[in-house]
Order: sequence, then C-alpha cells, then structure tokens
Amino acid sequence: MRLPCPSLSLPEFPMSIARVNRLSPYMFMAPAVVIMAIALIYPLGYMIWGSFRDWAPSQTIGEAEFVGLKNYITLWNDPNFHESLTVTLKFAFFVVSIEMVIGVGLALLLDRDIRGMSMLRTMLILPMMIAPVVVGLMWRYMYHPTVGTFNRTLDSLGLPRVDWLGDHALMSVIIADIWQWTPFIFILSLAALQSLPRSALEAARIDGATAWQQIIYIKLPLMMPVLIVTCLLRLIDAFKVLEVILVLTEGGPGLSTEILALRISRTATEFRELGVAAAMSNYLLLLLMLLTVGMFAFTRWQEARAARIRALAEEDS
Amino acid sequence: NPYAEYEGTTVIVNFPAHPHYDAVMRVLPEFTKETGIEVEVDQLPYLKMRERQTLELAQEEGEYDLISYVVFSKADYVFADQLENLAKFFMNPKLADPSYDADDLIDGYVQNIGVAGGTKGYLPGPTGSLFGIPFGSETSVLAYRKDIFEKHGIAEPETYAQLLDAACKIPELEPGMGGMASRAASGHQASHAFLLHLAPLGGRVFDDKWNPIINNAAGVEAANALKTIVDCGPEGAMSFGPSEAANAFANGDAAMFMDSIAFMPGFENPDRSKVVGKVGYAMHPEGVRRGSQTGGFGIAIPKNAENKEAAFLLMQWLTSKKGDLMVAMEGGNPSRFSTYQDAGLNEKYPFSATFGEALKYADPDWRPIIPVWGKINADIGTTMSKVLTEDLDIQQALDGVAERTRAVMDEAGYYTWQ
Amino acid sequence: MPIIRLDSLVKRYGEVQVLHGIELEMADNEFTVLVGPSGCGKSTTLRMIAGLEDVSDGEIYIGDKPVSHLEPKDRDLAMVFQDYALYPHMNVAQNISFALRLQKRPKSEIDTKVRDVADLVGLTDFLARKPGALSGGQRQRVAMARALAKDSGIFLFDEPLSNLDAKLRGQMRAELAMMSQRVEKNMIYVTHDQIEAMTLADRIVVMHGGYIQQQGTPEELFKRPANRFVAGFLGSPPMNFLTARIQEENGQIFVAGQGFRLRLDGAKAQLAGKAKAGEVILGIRPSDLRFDAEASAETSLSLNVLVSEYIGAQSVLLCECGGTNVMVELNSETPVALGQTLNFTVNPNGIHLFDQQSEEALS
Amino acid sequence: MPIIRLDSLVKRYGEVQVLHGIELEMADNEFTVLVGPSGCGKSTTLRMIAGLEDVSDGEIYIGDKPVSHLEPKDRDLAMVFQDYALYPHMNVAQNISFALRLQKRPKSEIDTKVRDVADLVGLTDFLARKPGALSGGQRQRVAMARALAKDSGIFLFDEPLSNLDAKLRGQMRAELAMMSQRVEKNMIYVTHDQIEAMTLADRIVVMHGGYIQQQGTPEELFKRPANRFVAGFLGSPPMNFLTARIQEENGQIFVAGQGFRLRLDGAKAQLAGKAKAGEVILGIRPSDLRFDAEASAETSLSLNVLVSEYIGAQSVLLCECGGTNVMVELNSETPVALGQTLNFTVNPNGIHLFDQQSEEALS
Amino acid sequence: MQTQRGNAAFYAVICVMVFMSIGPVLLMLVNSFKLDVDIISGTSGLLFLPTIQNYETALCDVLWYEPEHLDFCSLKFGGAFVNSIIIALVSTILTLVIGSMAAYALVRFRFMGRDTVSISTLMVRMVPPAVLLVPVFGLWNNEFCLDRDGLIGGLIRDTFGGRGDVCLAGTHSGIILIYVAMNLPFVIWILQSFIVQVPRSLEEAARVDGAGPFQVFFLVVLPLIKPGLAAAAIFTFRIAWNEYLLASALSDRNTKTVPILIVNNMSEFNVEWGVIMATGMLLAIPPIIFTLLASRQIITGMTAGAVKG
Ligand SMILES: Nc1ncnc2c1ncn2[C@@H]1O[C@H](COP(=O)(O)OP(=O)(O)OP(=O)(O)O)[C@@H](O)[C@H]1O
Ligand SMILES: Nc1ncnc2c1ncn2[C@@H]1O[C@H](COP(=O)(O)OP(=O)(O)OP(=O)(O)O)[C@@H](O)[C@H]1O
Ligand SMILES: [Mg+2]
Ligand SMILES: [Mg+2]
Repeated sequence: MRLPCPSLSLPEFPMSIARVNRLSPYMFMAPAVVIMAIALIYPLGYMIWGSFRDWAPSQTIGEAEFVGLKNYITLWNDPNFHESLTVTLKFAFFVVSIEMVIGVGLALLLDRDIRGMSMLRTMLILPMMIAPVVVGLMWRYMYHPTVGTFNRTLDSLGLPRVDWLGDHALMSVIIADIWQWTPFIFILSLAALQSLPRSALEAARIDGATAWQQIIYIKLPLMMPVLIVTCLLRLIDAFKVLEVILVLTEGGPGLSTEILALRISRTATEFRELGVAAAMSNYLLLLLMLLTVGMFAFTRWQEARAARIRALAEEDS
Repeated sequence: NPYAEYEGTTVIVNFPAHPHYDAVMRVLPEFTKETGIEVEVDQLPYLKMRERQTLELAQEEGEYDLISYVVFSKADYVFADQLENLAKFFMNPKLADPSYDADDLIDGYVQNIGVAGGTKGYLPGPTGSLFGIPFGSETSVLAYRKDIFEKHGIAEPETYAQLLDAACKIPELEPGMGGMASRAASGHQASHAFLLHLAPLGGRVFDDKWNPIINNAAGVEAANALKTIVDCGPEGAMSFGPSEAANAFANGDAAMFMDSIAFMPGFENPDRSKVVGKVGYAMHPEGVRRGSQTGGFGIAIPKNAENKEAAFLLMQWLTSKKGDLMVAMEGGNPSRFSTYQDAGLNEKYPFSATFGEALKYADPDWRPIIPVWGKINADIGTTMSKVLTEDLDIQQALDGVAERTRAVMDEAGYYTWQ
Repeated sequence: MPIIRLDSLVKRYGEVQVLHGIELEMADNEFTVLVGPSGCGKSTTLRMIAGLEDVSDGEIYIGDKPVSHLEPKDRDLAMVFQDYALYPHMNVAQNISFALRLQKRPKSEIDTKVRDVADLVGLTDFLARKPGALSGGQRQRVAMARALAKDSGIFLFDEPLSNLDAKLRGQMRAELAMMSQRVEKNMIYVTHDQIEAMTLADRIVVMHGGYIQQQGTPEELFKRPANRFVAGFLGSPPMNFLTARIQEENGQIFVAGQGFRLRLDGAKAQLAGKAKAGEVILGIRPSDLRFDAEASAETSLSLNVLVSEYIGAQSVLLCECGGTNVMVELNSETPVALGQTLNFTVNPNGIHLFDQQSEEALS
Repeated sequence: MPIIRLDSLVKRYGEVQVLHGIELEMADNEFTVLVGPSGCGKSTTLRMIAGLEDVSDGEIYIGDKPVSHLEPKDRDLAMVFQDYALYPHMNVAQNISFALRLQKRPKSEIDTKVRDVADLVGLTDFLARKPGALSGGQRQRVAMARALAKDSGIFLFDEPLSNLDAKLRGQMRAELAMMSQRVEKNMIYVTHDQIEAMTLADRIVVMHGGYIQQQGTPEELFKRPANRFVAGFLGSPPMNFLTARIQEENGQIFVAGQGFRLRLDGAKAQLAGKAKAGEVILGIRPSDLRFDAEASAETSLSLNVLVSEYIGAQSVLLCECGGTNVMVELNSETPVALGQTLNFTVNPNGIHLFDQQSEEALS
Repeated sequence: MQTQRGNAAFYAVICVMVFMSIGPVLLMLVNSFKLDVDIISGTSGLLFLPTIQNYETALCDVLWYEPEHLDFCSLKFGGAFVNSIIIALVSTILTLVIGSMAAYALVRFRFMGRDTVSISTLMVRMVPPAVLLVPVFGLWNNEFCLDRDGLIGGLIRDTFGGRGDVCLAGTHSGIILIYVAMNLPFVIWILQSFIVQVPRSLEEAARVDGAGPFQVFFLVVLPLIKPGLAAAAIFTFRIAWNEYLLASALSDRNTKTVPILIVNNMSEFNVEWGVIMATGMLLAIPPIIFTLLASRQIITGMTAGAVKG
C-alpha cells in the first residue's frame, strides 16, 4: 500500500505528528483489511466470475467452460428456483412479522420493574445461543409424527395429530425460528423501551394519557428507529437461516421449505453445479444488497435529518 | 504370507454410515489381527460420502485408499477415470487369492455395481470391465406383520394389487396403524420410492434410445401406487426417510415395510425393535413382472490412492467367502450365493433364504446409472414429493419431469447420435 | 386556584425512608420554591404531588380533596421537567396540544389555545419544528407552553433551568419571574440553586435530608436563618462559620474563639445566654465584614489574607483566622495585599449565633 | 521554566479557518488564562500547544525551540483535561505514575514522586482507589497530581473546573490559586467562565471568533476594555449597552439615546469627539448605577423597574430604558418597588464609550 | 398503583415465557439420559431409568474404558470436540485482536476512505454463509494451496505428512480463516460502539504522558472496552462453535467439528435419538454456560448495534 506523503512535515523529523497520524490508522486497519480481502472480497469476486461458468466441483475454475449468462438465464426460467425464492420470501416475511409483533408486544407488556427480569432475559437468550443444528434436532424430535412431544401431547388431549413436517412443514419451520429469535426482538425492544426518556412518559401521564395512549402516541413512535433497525437485522438474518431447516426437513416435502440458502448448498453439493449455485448466490446477494441499501438509506436519512436539526438548533442559539 | 509386505501399512477407507458397514466395522479388527494391516475408517452418511469423494477423487493425490461408493456414483467416477480397473490386481499373482471364487459373487450385483462400460454404458456387456466389487449390495423385500395379517386373515401379498389392497385395509382394521411404511421425503427418498414401484409395474425411466418414458402409463401407475401407499401409511409418512420408515415399522406403527434388505436385521434386534419375531418376509410383489431393486454399495480403489495393493488385499479379504460370511453374521448383506446358503446364517437370520430367492429377480436396470442422474433424480424426487403433499396431477407432473429430463439429456449429449 | 397541602408526607424506597413527615401548606397564587442540596428529597416531594411516585404515608390534599390514590391525570396539574420531557417525535404545536387532544377538545379550540400560549412564551415562529431543532432555551419555553396550555391551576417545576448555560439561565430566570407575575397559578418550583430560589420565590422551603429546615420569604431566610444549614446554604459567597464560646467580662458579653474576641451588644448579648454550655458557632456573612485597619479588636476580626479573587467591582478575599478559612467580600478599590494580616470590622447586625450541638440559631 | 511563544498561529479544519494568526508570548512563571465564549478557539489553541492538534500555519516556540512538528510527549508539558481524563482502570497511584512508568524510571523514584505529589494535593489516603470511587473534587485533584508528577515546566489546563458544581468550583478555584503561587510553572489555563479568569489570571487573554480581542491583567481588562465584546464579556451582571449619539450643546458634550441624555465631563468628553459620525454605544456596568430619586437628568438614567432579584446583601433590578433592558446592582436595603420609574445616577468613571461601527472603545 | 393480581398475571406470563424458551432444552437434556426404547415408546415424563449410555456412545473415542454396549466406536465425538474448541478459540482470539484494532482505527482516525470501509464492513455483514459456500469451497480446495514441491509446502508435508498439495481446505487454519473473516464485520461493528464511548481525552492524556499509538491502544483503550470485548468474544465464539455449512465444506476427516458430526449422525439408517440428543447437549453446553455466566455482556453486545449506544 502506498501512503500519501505527509506534505506538511519537515523531512528531517521522522516522528512528525502528521506522519504518525496518517500511518497508524493504516497499521491498525491492515490486518483486518488483508483478511477480509482474501477471505471475503476475493471469494465474492471469484464467485461472480464462477457464475459465468459451467463449473463442476472436481474442476478448478480455470478448467470450467465459460458460458456467459447461461446460468442466470437457466435460473430465471427455472420454476424450482422461483418456488425456492417464494419460499424464502414467505419464510422471511412471516418469521419477521410474527416475531416483531410478539416480541414488541411482550416487551410492552413486561416493561416494568419486576424482580427476576434479568433471570428472564438470561433464560430468553438461551435459544439464540444454541447451535442451529441442535435447535433443528430438538424441534425435529418434538415434531416427530409419533415419538414427538407435540403429537404425544395432542394424543393425550384426545386431539387429532398434526403432520408437522409433512403438510405443515413451512409453518413448523417458521415456528421453530420464532421460538429461537423472538427473544432477540423482545430484548432489543425492551432495551429500547427502557432507554426511552422516562420523563417524556411521565409528562404524558400528567397530560392525561392512559396506558394504551402512552403506547400508541409515545412509546411506539419513539421506539420506531430501533424497531426498524431490529426489523432489518432480523430480515437479513432470516435469509441466512439454513441449518435449522436442513436438519428439520432438508427442504421438503417437495420444495415447500427449500429456502434459497439451502438450495444453493444443494445445487453445489448434490447437483454438483457450482456455476449455477454461484449464480443463485448472486441473486440472493442482490436481494440482500437491496435490503442493505435500504437500511443504509434509512440510517443515512436519519443521520442527515439529525444533522439538519442540529444545524437548525445551532443557528438559533 | 501375502500380507507380510504390507504389515503395518495403514489403509484409509471411506465407508458410509449404513447397517452393512456397521457390521463391517465389527469385523475389521479381525482383518488387522490376521494381516497386520491397519485400517482407518472415515464413516459418513452416504450422500455426504459421495460429496467427499467427488472432491477427494479429483485431487492429484487423494486421502483414501479404498472407497465404498453408492451404485449410481459408478457412472461419475468411471466416466471421470477416477477408479482403478481391477483387472491388474486380479492378474497379480502376489495379490490375487486363488481361492477367491469370483463365480460365487452374486452375478446381478457384480454386473450392476462393479461393471461399467457395457450396454448403455452402465450395464454389463462385452465392452464392460470391472471397477468395483459389490459389498453391501441390496435388493428390496417386503417385511410384514405376520400376526396382524393372520389376525385379519390377509394373505401375504404376492402382487401389487394385493399389496395396495392390504396397505389400505390395515388402517381400517387396526386403528392407529398405517398400512405400509415407505420412504417419501423430498428428494432422493421420494425418487427412490417411486422407482421401486416403477420397475415391477413395467416402467422405465428411459427407453433404449434415452427418451424419457417416465410419464407413460406405467409411470403414472407407479406414482399412483406410491401415493396410495403414503396416503394409507402411518402418521407423518410423507416426510419419512428410510430410517423413519423402518422405525415406524419397528415401532409397530405400520404393518408393512418394503425396502432394502439392509434394514431387515434390525427388526430382529430386541434393542431397537418391538416387533421381534412377528415379522414375515416376502419377495417384492409382482406387478407386470418381478423386479426388485438392485442397489447399495460397491468398493473400489481410487486412481489417486496411495496404498493400492494393501487396499486390494482388504477388498479381497472382505469379499472373500470368509469375510462375506463374517460380515453377514454381524448383520451385513451377503454378496455371495454361498453365504446365503450358509446354515449358520440361516439359523441366525431366518429370512436369508427369502433374500436369496429375491435376488434372482433383482433388476439391474431399475434405475439408470449415468453421470447426469443426480440432477434427474433430484427432479423426480421433488416432483414426487409434491405429488404426495400438494395433490399435483400425476400425469402433468410426470410430463414435466420428462420434459426437463429430456433437456438435461440433450445438453449432456445423449441425443448426439440420433 | 386549588391550594395544596401536604400532611405528614412520608416516602420510603424499600427500607430507606427519604422523606420524614413533610408538613407544608401553600397559599393561593403563591410561588413556592423547594430548595436544598442534591438528594434532600425535593424532587421526590414534587413527584409525589404530581402523582408520579406512590405516597408511603401521610396524605396530599389539593383543595381539601385527598389525592394520594389518584392517577396524575386526575389531579389536574401541569409540570415542567428538568429535561423538558418534550415528545421528540411531535412538533412544537403537537407537543403543546397533546393534553388537549387527549381530552378530545374541539380542533378550533385547540388551535386557538396553542396560538395563544405560543404567543405568550414567544414561540409562534417555531410551531412546526420538532424539539430536536430547537435550542435549549426554546425547548424550555416549549415545556412551559405545554404546561400552560393545560389550564390547570397548579404548576410544578422540577429544576427547569438547570440544563441551561449560565447566561441563558439568568435570562430565563428573569422571564420566568415576569411570567409568574402575569399568570395566576399556584406554582411549586424545585431547584438546588439558592440564587434561583432567592430571586423567584414568594416562599422558600429549604429541605435537607428529607426534613424541612425552614420556610419563609427569601428575606426572612437570608436575614434570620433558623439553623446553621440554612445560613450556610443561602447566600454567596457563603456565610463564614467560626467555633467560639461565650465569655462574660465586666458585665460585657464576648464571643471568642481561635484568634478573635468580639463584643456582643444588646439583643445579641441576650441570645448568647441561651447557648448550651456557652459553646456556639459564630456566623458572619462575607459581606458583613469591612476592611478597617484601625478597627478595635472587640469589633473586628484580624485575618491573614491568603488569596484575593478579583471579580470586577467586588473582590473576594480568602483569609484565615485561627486555622479556619474566612471569606470577605469587599470593594475592589480597597487596597489589600496578600500575606498580610489585616483587621476587618464586623457589622453588628450581621452576627449570627448557633448552638454548637444542635446547630440551631439562638433566638 | 521554558517560555511559550505563539507566532501567527493558524488553524484550519478543512476549509474552515478557526484561528486567525494568534500572536502571544507568555512571560516566565506567569498564569495565563485564555477566556472567551464557547467555540472561540481557546481549546484549539491550547491543544495545538500540547501537540494534540496539527498546526496549519505559523509556529509554536517553547523556549526558542520550534515544536510544531513534535509529538506531545516530546514537548515536555503536562495537561489537565476538562473531564480529567483519568484512566478508569488504574488506581490513583497508577494514574499519577503512568507517565513515569512509560519513561521507565526506577521504581523507587516513582514511588517517592507519587507520594510527594499525593501529599501536595492531599490525596495520600486515596492512592489505592480507582477514579470511579472518588468524588468530583478528588478526581480533579488526581488530574492535578498526575500533571504535577510529570515535572514539566509547562502546565496546560482545559476548563479543569467546569465539571464541578458551583460550590466545589469556588473551593477548587481557591486551592488552585494557592497552588499556583506555590509551584513555579508556566501555566496556561482555558476557561469560558469570566469569574475564573478574573480570579486566577496574572494575564487574561480574551478570545473571540478565532482572534485575540485583548490581553492584560484582569484589572486592566475590567476597567479599560478594548472593545464592546470584552466589556460585555467580563463582569457579572454584565455591562449594560445603550445606543446613543454624541450631542453638543452650549459647549457641553452629551451622550443621548432613547429616554436618556447624560452629560460627559473632561476626558470622556474628549473621547466622545473621536466617535465616527457621533454614533456610539454607551456602556455602563450595573454596579455603576446608584439609586437616587433626586438625581438630575443630566447625570442619571431614569429606568422602569421590571423585576427585582433578591440575592442577599445585593439585589439586581431588571429595568427598561427606552426599550432596552438595563440591569442595576444595588444594596438590598434600597427601597424600590416594581413597575415604578426611578432615577439612577451614573458613576462618571463608569461610563464607557464604544464606536457604533467598529465596537472598539474610544480612546 | 399496580394491583397484586396484575402482578401475578405478569409473573405468569414470565413463567410461560421461561418455560417455552428452556423447555425444549430441558427436553433434550432429559432425553439424552434415556435409552432409545424409552424415547420411542414414550415412557413419558420422568419415569425412566437415567442412563449415561448415550454419552458413552458419543464420547467413546476419548473414554478410558470401552463401554459395554458398543462393539466399535463409530462416533469420533471427542476428536470433533477438540477440533471445535481449537477452531472456535483461535478464531475468536484472532477476530478480537484484529477486529478491535480495526474498530479503533475506524472510530478514532480521520483518514481517507473511512466511510467506504465502514460501509463495506456493514455490507459484508449481510453476506449469508451459503453465498460463501461455492467460492470458499473452490478457493480453499484449489487456489489457496502451497505446491507440495515448493519450499514451504514441502516442509509442511515433511513435517506433518499427508497427501497432495498443501491446501487450506481440510485444515484448522482454513476454517479459522473464513470464520475470522465472517466475524470481523460484526466484531468491528460492536466494538466501534464501545470505543466511541472511550473519551478521546483519555487517549490524549496518554499521549501527553508519553505513550505511542500502540501503547495508547493496548494500555488505555483495550482495558476500557473489556465489556465490549467480552460481548464480542461470546458472539464470535458462538458463531465459530455452532457453524455447520462452511465447516462441512472445508473440513476433512481430521478436522470435523461437532455440528458436522451431529448432522452426519442423523443419517437415515437409524436415528438414534438418545445419542443425537447427547451430542446435541454436549454441543450446547458451552453456549449454555456462557449464557448463564455472561448474559449481561451478551445483551450489551446484542443491543450495542441496534439500540443507541
Ligand atoms: N427510585 C429510588 N429508589 C431508591 N432511592 C431513591 C429513588 N429515587 C430517589 N431516591 C433517594 O431519595 C432521596 C431523595 O431523592 P430526590 O431525587 O428527591 O433528591 P433531590 O432533592 O431531587 O436531589 P437532586 O437535586 O439531585 O435532584 C435521595 O437520597 C435518593 O437517593
Ligand atoms: N475537529 C473539528 N473539526 C472542525 N471544526 C472544529 C473541530 N474542532 C473544533 N472545531 C471548531 O473550531 C472552533 C473552535 O473550537 P474550540 O474547541 O477551540 O472552542 P472553545 O473555545 O474551546 O469552546 P468551548 O468553550 O466550547 O470548549 C469551533 O468553532 C469549532 O466548531
Ligand atoms: Mg431532583
Ligand atoms: Mg474547549
């Protein structure tokens, strides 16, 4: 890396402030940049390159034949890919919206000084910490048509059994994800709630707002920035889910739970079409990029607004 | 002593996690004791094993000296020139055991699993040669609950009609019990289950010119049969993999189970099974013809192996009369006629005779073994799974498969000569 | 306007009692300031009146009606918070009208009210801005306006000026004083700043450690502090305290300590007799000392000048008298040099005597 | 002790120039205070001296040596930060000795030094505590001790007292004044509090908008402010300003504006002649107004009293004179009533005249 | 003014939530002590004879005795556990050191391109592991290799043995590298919010006291962001410990981690619920311990990014 020469400093003083100030950030950044470059950026570029090739796992990329946009077009016309994409979007939508509603609702309900709140939080983060693989196997056991906890409970209640991972696979997968991740939203919302300006809420009480009115007029609007960020984080994470579904259903029955991540991995390992898998990865990446850019636009917009406001305030004072 | 030269060598082998190979694991210490050759086993689920091998075999120097491969991998590996032709080992007087008796190996298996390059490229024929030896090969049989069938006076199913009839009658007669447990989970499992019925009902995936005919009447009938079976099957049948299906049967949740013989010893194991002694074994019922599956595994020596000779010795030992019997006694699947006739085995596993009989009808062409099969297989599997869960129109679904298959085949060059 | 009365109000947080039976009655249309050091329970008292804290014991009356069990919204009062507590997501107009909108008043009425109030505090041009876009002083005004819009008879303030910088604080203080003359409300104002208390209050209530120390007009408290705490708390620079004992010599009463011996006349001399065991604390405000080189020892302190702080017209001398620091406020023109020991006469009316044990003023 | 000299020091942040050629030379063993409103560039100047900011232009000399290009550690100076900047993870002793340990001084020397310094600032009992367990004043002392331990000849302070509450600030200010007499160092002290500046400084440097407005002793600046800014900045309550014009009548010079007309005598009358176009700003400090009902119109202002702020011995009246607010500081005993219009004589020496255009003092 | 009854209702809600979140884990724990027969036959509740047989099966390769019920040891769980620990620990430490330095630079220094770095850091955070599967698989196996005949490659081959060219795939380092890269953005993001809170004046004080950039960083900044480091450490560890997909693509038989083993073990021929539960439990234990010991840090870490801080 060539560094810009410090123009101000006198050459005979190597330890000039300017020099140190300009060098040290690069020194501190260097290891991270190197690692990210070789293990993330380069691979991503490599993937884009590979997506234009007909590429089998046993070939190096150089041996693979260049096929242009063929992989993308194939996918574009592939009903299975469409279905998988739909499943992914459905999964993400339901998971995020249900988790948001439950998580925020619970946070609003439990936002008070209750003894044992920290214990509750500890217990609630447990599901998030456990390996997705283990979560998958726990739920696979619980969903088991005969041995599983749910059907046994239904049996003992005299209710008809449910074919969890068959007819209702997507729902079951969604439930498992909700189980694992609702606490995330709960905890973030609770933190947001508790960092709300207490006095604004007290002012609302004095202004005559009932508990409901406080939630609707004060709490929710004030939590909104956090909620939006949380929502986006969850949304992006929802596209990363793979292991739980892999263990629970392996994408079946049919393609009913085959989310894109899973399909990518299957295309690469089972169908042995790395090029197609790479193209699919690119589609997914594009989708996520849209989300990310959306998130950025949002934070940028917020920052800009905050800056504008500050500027305004300074003008007046 | 032919082994002396290799004493102390470590042979690294790649085996699937599978009842047969579990039995092998119990026998391997015997081999080491006898020969002084150490064996290190990397046991993987068989689909994983295939992925691993794809990678390993492509290397210049591979990790494994001996691999076990799923039958449909034969096409890939041989096509990519990754397996050793076994001829040169059998020609080598220092290595080849004169008492090996290759004629005793079950011929159908050898043709199906070991030989490549004959008819259609994957079937035996004059142009074929031997790349692997069947080991842990399987055919399908029907296991049924003698007690239940007797109780309701149902006869052992001989034909598909009887089979389907029984499958749907049982749930009515025995509330809470499914008719037949079958694989059905999306992907490979559903495809496997469908093909299992396709051959006896007279269907094929391709005709002799590689045209997909999976959507003909036989295909529809096979899909219908599968659907009937799953619909009348036990709770949750449509997400069953083979182990769930076998467990359901072992747990008494289903009255029948038709799948590979590899599962059958498990039903006689009191640790795992609640139906010990109540199970009858019958041949795969007859549709328009008899045609049970052929499948399972073979063992082969990769081109990039390090200790090929020692690996051959292990391979030969395991598939020798003695080795085969030892493995069979531990619950493995015999690869030799003589093993099936062994009195000790028949005593321990009374169903062995039935299996031996079933083998005669094993159909080596029940599923094509060509390099693009993985993709077609996945397509059939997903489509079948949709048929089972989403009530897709069967004819339409199969037409779709046929069309996509044709495209795949076309791209792979199968129609070049037409 | 409803009158507020606190009847032996007690507040406990768990085991800890922070208010010990507060008794207080505010007159109608009075500006009452609760003042005291941090943690003395001012805010707690105010918040109990507002209904934001539960009452542990005792009762609060608003115009004869006990209200301890009522929700804040049912007490008909308005409050200005230290951090203004504006709703950040609403603009100024919405902030001001929030309470009215909750009451479902007709829109036209709300608009009129908002305009009136905004006019009163000079916010008319900012009605559409969000609080984030306002300066500190403007925010403070919004908080005031919001409280005013409610039309309640009672106005509570919890340190409303403490988040402003010194200059702005002075200015807002003056505005507040003017406004309190204009609007007729019962105001209760909490602050820990004695200057604010002195300048704004009709009646000051000095609190300390959960007890009321003294209440009265600013002048009463400044001139006749009830105890050493109040004496030291009000006034800046603070009162000087010297431990001393009462001595009688030739019928004359002296108060004497390390390095000084002052004669007491008349009323003060009489008070001195009430001191237990003759031990007292002598309190003298810095402004009650005057430089006088010639002063006799009986009417003056002789002080060693350590530091002189020039602050313009006035200077403050930090001196030392028998090991105790003594501050003197004097005209900057007075020629004093550091390190010297000088005589300062004591204004006889400026002598305060406190009992050494109880620290109560002798009276 | 090394002397510091700033030679047309310029600081730019990107496009914005915030310091415009600062020229300053501090005498040896002098306590220099940089004072000015927020954002005027005080901290920036100090931080450039410390080496924490790059110099955009000009040069800094420490004892004849140009140092702009040196790292802070090579400039041999000590600094006390506004938030004290104590290392929270080290105890007091470790905080004090950090610089010495970085220099790899022998352990015994470090120990002695730490003990000495702790003694000096009265922290001996707290050496083992972490900063988190100290009160504000104690933390301030640790910051001082840490700077003292370094043994540098130059001592920089950036608003070291502004995080303390009013009472403690006064006390620490006095201690600082005493210490600055004891230790022989060149001190540069930044504050925006004019009282601090006035009380501590040997020399005050008033800054505004990146320029030095005036420098000199506190008294010079208070009595003879060079311009309206300095006049208004120093002194509390601040100087009153009234726009006026110079009039001549019968050989007598008057300064007249909305509602007043004051006669100027002698020297002031001469100065008045220098005003451009006769337009001036008249500055009068609140303490230079004295209530005198009988005063003649030529020597007095007649003011409408709006608010009276009682602050003990003194009261401050907020009055109004022809639409301009005027503050008057007077003895609390003076009987004034709100709403009345009263006469206040002006101390003739307390009349300041500034040019209306340039706002420079006439001289 | 909350009523007793209201409070009771809230505690009830809390109990239900706790039960729901830890119920499945408890279920797994209980089942891991059951024999398969018990699990399948549904001897419900706690009426069963606890057995450690499943754990014996799982840990057979590290036990000092041969469990009676096993004929041979198929699960190499012990080895996988060691792999998991090595990979998780090393990648955590590396990530923290590298990440904290980068975060510091991003927060503290004004230099060209800081915004771009910041943005790409966040962008990269959005990349799902599945997307990395293909390129990582290809690169690690084919490109990131040292020629076996080369100097270093030869040296490694001579020292450690093995076959073929020395590639990143199949080594601990290969998996660690990708984990470090994957976790860096997140760690930088969390630590940034902690470093921002370190008053700048502390660093300036240290500079005046005579510390160089690295001394400032290691002596002053790092000790102050310990809570952040703890939070970041737990999150990185968790990901490295739990990750399945990339590990399964990159590991060979000697570098398998526990999640791979568990997925493999759910093979289709016999689902041995008891053993699976036991392995699952073993994999879950470290995260559970962290959760119980350091829930505060975890929550700080979680909220650091989203909630103002
Ligand atoms: N929620 C609480 N739990 C326990 N103690 C509390 C609580 N709130 C206040 N206190 C204690 O009650 C006492 C009085 O607090 P209060 O807030 O009324 O003081 P204050 O006079 O307003 O002080 P300040 O000027 O600092 O605002 C303090 O000692 C405080 O520690
Ligand atoms: N890093 C920076 N980038 C751009 N402008 C800056 C920066 N730091 C300071 N400034 C500007 O430089 C000017 C002087 O700032 P400085 O901090 O020196 O003010 P100050 O006199 O110390 O004020 P205060 O009393 O508020 O500390 C201000 O206008 C400020 O906005
Ligand atoms: Mg308070
Ligand atoms: Mg500053």
